[in-house]
Amino acid sequence: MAEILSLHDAVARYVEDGATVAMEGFTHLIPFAAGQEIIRQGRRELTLIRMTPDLIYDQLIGAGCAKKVIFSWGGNPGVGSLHRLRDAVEKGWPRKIEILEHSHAAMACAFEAGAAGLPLAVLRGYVGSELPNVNDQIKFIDCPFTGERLAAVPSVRPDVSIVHAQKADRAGNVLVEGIVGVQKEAVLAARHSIVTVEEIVDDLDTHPNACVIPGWAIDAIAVAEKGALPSYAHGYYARDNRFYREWDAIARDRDAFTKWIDENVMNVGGNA
Amino acid sequence: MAEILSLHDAVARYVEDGATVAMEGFTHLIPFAAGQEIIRQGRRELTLIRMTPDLIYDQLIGAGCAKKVIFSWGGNPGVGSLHRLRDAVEKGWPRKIEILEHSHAAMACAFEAGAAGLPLAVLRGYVGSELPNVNDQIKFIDCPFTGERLAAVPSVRPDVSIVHAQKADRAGNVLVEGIVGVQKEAVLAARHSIVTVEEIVDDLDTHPNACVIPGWAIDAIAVAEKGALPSYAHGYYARDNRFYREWDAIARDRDAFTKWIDENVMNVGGNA
Amino acid sequence: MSPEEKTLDYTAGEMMTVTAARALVNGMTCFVGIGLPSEAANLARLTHAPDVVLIYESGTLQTKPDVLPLSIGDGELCESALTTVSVPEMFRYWLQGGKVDVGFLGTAQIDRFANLNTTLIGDYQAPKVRLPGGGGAPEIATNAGEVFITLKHSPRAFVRDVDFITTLGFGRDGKGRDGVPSIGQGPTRVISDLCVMKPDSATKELTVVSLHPGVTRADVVEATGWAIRFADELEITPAPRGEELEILRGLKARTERAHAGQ
Amino acid sequence: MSPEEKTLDYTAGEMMTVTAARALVNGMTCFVGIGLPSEAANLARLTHAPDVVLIYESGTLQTKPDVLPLSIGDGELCESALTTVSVPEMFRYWLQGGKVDVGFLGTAQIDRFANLNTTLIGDYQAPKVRLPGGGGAPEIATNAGEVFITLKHSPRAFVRDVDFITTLGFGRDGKGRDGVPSIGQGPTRVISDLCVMKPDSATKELTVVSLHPGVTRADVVEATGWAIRFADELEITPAPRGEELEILRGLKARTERAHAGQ
Repeated sequence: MAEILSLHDAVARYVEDGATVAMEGFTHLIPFAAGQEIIRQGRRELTLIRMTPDLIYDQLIGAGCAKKVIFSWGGNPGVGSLHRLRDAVEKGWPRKIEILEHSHAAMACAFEAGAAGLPLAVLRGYVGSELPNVNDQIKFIDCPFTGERLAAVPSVRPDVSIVHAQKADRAGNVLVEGIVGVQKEAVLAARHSIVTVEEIVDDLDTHPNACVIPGWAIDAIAVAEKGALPSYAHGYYARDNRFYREWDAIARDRDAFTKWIDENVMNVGGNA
Repeated sequence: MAEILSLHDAVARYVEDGATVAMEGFTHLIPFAAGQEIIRQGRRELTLIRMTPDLIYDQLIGAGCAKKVIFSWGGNPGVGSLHRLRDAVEKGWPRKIEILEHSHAAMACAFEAGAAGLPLAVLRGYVGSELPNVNDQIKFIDCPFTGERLAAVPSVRPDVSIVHAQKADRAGNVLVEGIVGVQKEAVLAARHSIVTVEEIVDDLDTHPNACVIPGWAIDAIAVAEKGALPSYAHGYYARDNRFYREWDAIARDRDAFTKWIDENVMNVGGNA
Repeated sequence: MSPEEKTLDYTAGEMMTVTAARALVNGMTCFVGIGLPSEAANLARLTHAPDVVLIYESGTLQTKPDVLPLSIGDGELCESALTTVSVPEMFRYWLQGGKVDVGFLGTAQIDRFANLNTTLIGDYQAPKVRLPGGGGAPEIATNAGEVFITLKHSPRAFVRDVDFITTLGFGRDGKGRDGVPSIGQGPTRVISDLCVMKPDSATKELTVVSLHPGVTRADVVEATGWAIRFADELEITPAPRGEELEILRGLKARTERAHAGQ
Repeated sequence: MSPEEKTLDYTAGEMMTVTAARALVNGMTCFVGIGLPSEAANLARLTHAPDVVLIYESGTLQTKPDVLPLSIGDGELCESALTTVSVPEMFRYWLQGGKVDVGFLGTAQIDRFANLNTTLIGDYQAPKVRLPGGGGAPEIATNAGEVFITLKHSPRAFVRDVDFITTLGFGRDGKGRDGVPSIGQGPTRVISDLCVMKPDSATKELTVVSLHPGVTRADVVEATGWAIRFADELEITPAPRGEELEILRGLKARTERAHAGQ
């Protein structure tokens, strides 16, 4: 049953050093506030799972929280590279990180399979790609009915998943609206889950087939107003595309990055 | 691209003798008008797929349209047996039919896999059940990651799927709302699809994550007002629970059934 | 039992439903079968377990119907649900995904190892009686945390060995769940109109743990198709309380009116 | 070409985008990659192909953005879509399910068999340059009916053999799709700022079929990392029309303003 906690307490309770963490939100509703809370709390040795690491993992990687990243597209969308990810992979700063890379289709299916409680996902994928040569978690099975060779990947089953959503009601039921990505799958696939929300309301006021995650399938709800910025929250605020562009210069330089983290993450109170 | 046709023409064009047909709608939005149109047109040798054959297939089976039924729960919900299904299976009237039975979980996954273009569905299912002894389409595979034994069933990929929905817009985009069952999956899994609707509107007037099937994924739209009765259409009319009870007596007796079909299906114009 | 409760009139069916309802703990997530389980689960929700979460295979999550559904997908279920998901999602994410604490099932036949038969009586190729089939039960029984079963007692329903295992209890030998990964506990109690049974912790054979008021061991033995055992410390099931009966009767009356309506 | 069109000023980039846009046929269902493909696909929609169906991997089905998205999941895409589905559904039902006529991709590197590399330059364990990775491309390229590719010409981009096949064109030997069940046709055209290339029908090696106005064979040879062949009947790509340029420039100006906005 979802407990309504401060973001500080939710992260302190559920994100442990060494944990496997999925922080999802496909471009939309990326849980930046929670990511920065993890940086503030100095978590280390995390295995970070996300289809698109985006700026949120660039920040966590640059801050030294990650030992491994599992992803399928590691760029700054429409802008260029994730320089902190690249610096860690190419030069080992601030530490060498391990990467395991998939395609989007495989990761989406792996989240789906995780939510479905299965150990594997099966897809018609990776045909002719050399990704299976560098990712030993991509295997192939033969369909027992047609003989077709299909790809198989392990399902995603994180220790903790964190997503951001528009709103929760007082019982902790959460509404996700707009580009829903793999957020619901991430929550359902995880052992524990934290959902940050823009606000808590009396009534979700929605339609019969809305993407609502029941409170009893969530561990903690934390209010984090504007918690998805610089990404966006459909119905609340727009994507800060300018910041995405500005990040390129900030993240390109180790000192500029460190200064930015100090000023914008470490020396602020967070949403606690 | 969806073409708006009369129900008569849609059925005449897409439902051929010997076809594999899925007519879905999980209790809700069962396409009765279309089923009765198939009876009127005298189609024969159909393989009928449906999780719950319900009264719609009881009618088709009793009218001699089916040679095989693939299903997972073959009762009159809350009332008792499907007497026409039983009479065909137990006594071969009006003809012997073949049955292939699954569990709901397996059929739901098989529809999902069909929509996903896969040849098989994988699930943690049929553990300890004797259904695999009598259904050679249930096989087992070993997970290449964990070694766990999982069930596999062939995906559902009908020649034609027929579903009923609340409304379509003039471009043939369809809104399904309420209990959505496996209707979308049925449409996407099929080679051809017919959607009957309560009405055609200018604007679906819905929300960002509504269950909308685009017109380009559908072959034919046909207006069939009250086309789901005696089942129901959320927002339009309620389930005729009394008729479901009355069906028991009608279907129990071959003559009463034949008379009912004559009076209510054969000798009416249909929605053409 | 207080004197005024003792004098209450109730039917064996009401006794069964009230006892089944009491098995549900407030806050549990329950995947509800149609018929008797649905009646019991909703009674629980309207009495001691207001926060029991009811899930139906039609995709309706956390539903609070005012009248009992006739089918598993009546409009009432969707209208009173927190949200409604597709049927594949229901079986994949919610049931197989491990979100269901208890599956509540009815059945046509049950055997001493709590295996359920809803497929057919007789031989598969030439059935004497064709039953509806598996529906959601085979995977509810293995993917839910545990399973409650409720059905009326009779020698045709309680048989030594079911003609067909549609849905696993503990298998033909009581060992059907041993060593199976990610499987639920299986049937932890069976509630009939005569008594409550639980699987023996060692052999998994169904054993009577509680007799309903006024029911004798002989009544149960006579209505059971195998030589059923009784627990050493056999209890008497508490009789329905007045409030429970009142709410149950109100629910059934509302339901009757609603279904006759159209 | 009419005289007034001949005198139009346009950039090589505009030439590329207009040519790429023209490849899309009205009514086609197109799975759109971010960047150049998105620009081209939306130009097509705003010019000759108003009913082209644009799908983005963020789950937005049949979207009609007024400005180009910076990311694959900008709010604009959802707000102007027919509906928005989950990302697993997008990849499973819509792409893998065979509903996409054409996948429109950009890339960092492409080789003579139209294999794409968006993973890295150099060795996998010690990369010289780490690129973003596969994203949606590996399965778009195999599950869409056919694939269009657009990128700027340079010897670093057009290489004989990619360092890494992220996404299948026709494999290391041109035979990578032979005998593979349920696979799309693969890349049927590559549009650069210099020319249009198609795979040779026999060898699958990319061959120049059309030079953009003012571009010479030598220009293409110089900008290509292998000895590229030219079709026997080499055409001149029609220059952009005034209306196309006007709409493209309007789209880019609106986009620029929108993205600078916040």
